[in-house]
Amino acid sequence: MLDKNGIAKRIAQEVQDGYYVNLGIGIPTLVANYVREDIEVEFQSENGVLGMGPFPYEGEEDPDVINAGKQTITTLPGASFFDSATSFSMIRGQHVDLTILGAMEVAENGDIANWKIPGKMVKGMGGAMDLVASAENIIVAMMHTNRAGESKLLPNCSLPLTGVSCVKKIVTNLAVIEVTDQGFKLLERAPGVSVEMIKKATAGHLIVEGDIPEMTL
Amino acid sequence: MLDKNGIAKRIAQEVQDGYYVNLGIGIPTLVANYVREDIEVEFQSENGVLGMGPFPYEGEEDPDVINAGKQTITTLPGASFFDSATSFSMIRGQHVDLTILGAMEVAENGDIANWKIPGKMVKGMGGAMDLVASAENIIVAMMHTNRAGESKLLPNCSLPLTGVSCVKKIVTNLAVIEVTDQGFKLLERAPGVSVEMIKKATAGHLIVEGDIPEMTL
Amino acid sequence: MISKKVATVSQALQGVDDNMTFMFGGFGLSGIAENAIAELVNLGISGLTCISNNAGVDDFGLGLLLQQKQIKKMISSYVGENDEFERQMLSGELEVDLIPQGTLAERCRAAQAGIPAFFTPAGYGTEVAKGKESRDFNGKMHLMEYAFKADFAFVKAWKGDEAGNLIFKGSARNFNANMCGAAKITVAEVEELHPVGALDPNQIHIPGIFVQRIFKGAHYEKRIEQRTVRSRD
Amino acid sequence: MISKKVATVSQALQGVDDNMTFMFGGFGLSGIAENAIAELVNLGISGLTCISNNAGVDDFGLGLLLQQKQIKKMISSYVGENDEFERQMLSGELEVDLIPQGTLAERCRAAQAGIPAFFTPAGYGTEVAKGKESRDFNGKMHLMEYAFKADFAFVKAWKGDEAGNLIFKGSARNFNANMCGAAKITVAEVEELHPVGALDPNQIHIPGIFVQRIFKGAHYEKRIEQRTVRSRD
Repeated sequence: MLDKNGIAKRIAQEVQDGYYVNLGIGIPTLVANYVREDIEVEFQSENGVLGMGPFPYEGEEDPDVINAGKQTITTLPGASFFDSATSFSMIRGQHVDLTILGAMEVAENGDIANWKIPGKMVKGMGGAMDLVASAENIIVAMMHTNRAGESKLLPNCSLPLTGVSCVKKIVTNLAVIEVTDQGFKLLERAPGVSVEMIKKATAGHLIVEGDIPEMTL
Repeated sequence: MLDKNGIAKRIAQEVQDGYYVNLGIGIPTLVANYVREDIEVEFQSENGVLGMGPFPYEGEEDPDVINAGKQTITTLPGASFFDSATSFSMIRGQHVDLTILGAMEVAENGDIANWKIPGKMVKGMGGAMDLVASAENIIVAMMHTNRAGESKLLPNCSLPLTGVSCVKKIVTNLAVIEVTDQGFKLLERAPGVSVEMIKKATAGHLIVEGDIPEMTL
Repeated sequence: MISKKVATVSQALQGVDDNMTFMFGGFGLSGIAENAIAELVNLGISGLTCISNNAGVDDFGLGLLLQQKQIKKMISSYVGENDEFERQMLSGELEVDLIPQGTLAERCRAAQAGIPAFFTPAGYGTEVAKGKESRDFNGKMHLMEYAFKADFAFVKAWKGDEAGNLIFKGSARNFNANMCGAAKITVAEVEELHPVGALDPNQIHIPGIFVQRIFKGAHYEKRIEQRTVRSRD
Repeated sequence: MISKKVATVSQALQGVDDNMTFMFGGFGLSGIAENAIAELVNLGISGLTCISNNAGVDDFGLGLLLQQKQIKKMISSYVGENDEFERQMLSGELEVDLIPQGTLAERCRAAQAGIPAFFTPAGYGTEVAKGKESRDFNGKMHLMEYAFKADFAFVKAWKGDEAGNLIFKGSARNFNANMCGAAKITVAEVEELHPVGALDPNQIHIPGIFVQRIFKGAHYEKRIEQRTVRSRD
């Protein structure tokens, strides 16, 4: 079974040379730490930064240089700043190659819910609806089940949707899953996790074909 | 009767302090020479310049600094350069206060034709259609009649339209005319021009109410 | 050169009134119009509709207007850092219209650009789509979204000049740039107000034509919302 | 940093082919992609649809492609400086789609921004409106216009870096900026190609994400179309 860093590490393997990547808040943010050093990747932040670098050294924080999580950041050589409309031109115009974000629920058909729990949590969707509606390549990073132990991979989402039929891949603490026309297709097991465990934790239709390899991390 | 410079001089009186002004090619370009020195006006050129200045001194021409007529220009302090989409944001978004352009024909209802003579001249509309569709305040600068002596102020345009019901005022070599719901309303006569001459040269419905003063230039 | 300079924040805010619609630049607390907000708190006008990506925090930014119950309605994409906001929303005191961030930005830009409506895929199939016209383009469904209409836009830039030209700094550009010219009156406050001619015409982010009033902010706290650092070893 | 640098114009144009749709930046002869155009003349590909505000002059700019009859269709706002153009158009050899300049710019920007369609008042009630959907917004009629689709965009900037970031000079920015990212592949040629880190991130006009290939143009004539000067006394 993976921890959050493990999930991030596995997702980092999906990042390819030359990719522009938008990372959501939470586990996705950790992905930046595990991208191979021999490939070139640029991180886009929807508040108007391309070429994000690591957090600043103490004392070097600049209130005018933050990421979408409102954290102080630095930029790398080749970076650029731009306005919000231009930022979403990058996203809506499909210039960003990969979007990695968290989710509360994902449905068999690729629907995603990650912005609202009616009556409980109403913080807003931020840029998530734009990202999932536009990105060609969306990976969801999340725990396989919620705190109550219920599956987050469902036949249908129960929460208000963020986007429809958009998620292509899911990486959880238990598995790597592809979203296909037929449902969730199991691609890899987390270290020490059996197919049976994954089946149990998956409420939606899980397709298991042949031998399911364990992830290499 | 006015010459082209006279028309420009009369139109310059319409330019008010604090106006952003877009000048078309031909007579409108001359208006810049006659704007009162005690008011502040900025000229916008739709190819991406705000704050146009005079032509450069010989030897100081910059191929990267031109106006919409492709002429080399200079800029004044406070100027800015921008892309074409932003330029038309200024125009379409009604941030430009006054548009002055030439015309082949103007109709009683404010329709204007100035971009095409079928089978003869098909150079294109450039920015004229955007300007006339968006501007709140459009003044046409033109000769009252064409080279064949035919009136350019018509009941209806015969040439392909540039815009509908958009012209508010016309300044010609003979008169200043307001476009009203009832038709062309004569406001001023050019020096030495009688109402009768203007009537003769105007094919559209001309409203003459009371005494028509002569222009002061 | 047409001068947009006013001497004080109170002159800059001439004409603001109850029940108006205002736009506020900034992302989180970064790049917010601190001086204009403080003055609106002073003026005590209320019934406001505020278009702003976020709603500040309890004791800073738009949170200050919320504390005083000056805001009737918020149009935002993310409002998660503000307890008072949540309380007012859940109690029904505050109307909230949550919309996707890219749609928010584009609706500002559309207002600036005189585009009355446009299509975007964001929000199709979600509750955001409720009551909206949808349409297929290239095999993908899109929603029709309208340009915003607002009375005032309050933006904050780094450098400006008397002609109203603006240059922003870093990621503080955000919605500030897109809101200029998107309201009837755009009020820009700047950290540095330069004489005309001091800024390179080639490096202006927002030409002065989009700005009606400009003033130098008396003071900037520039509070950091999430201070994150790494160690030096 | 993702490098977009290619060594030669011929590498930059890899993949261009007959019957493709190309965008060309520039206004008149100002800011045109001189080196890309010269290479297209060399390559001799034909049946091209060209989206460009103007069509060059007889012996420069897109006029060179016209002379060789490489262009099947022009989509432009103003084409008045070119005799060969007029001859081909009137004889029916060349298809021409004339559209308002602001609509041309916005259709490029829409393609860049993933906006499939938008509304503009330009051209309503004229022959430009033929076959287009029209609609009333705020009591004013508008036309629905679509984003362009193109295979390549050829743009020219003043400075660029290896990451594809671009800075334009003066009014040569024009359509160049709006065409970046508006085609499947954007090829930028620059007068100065700098190493990454040399350009200020705050003063980039077009971020490198919108550019797929960048090269330093071997030579720029930068011909002036209308040299106008004033006397020194």
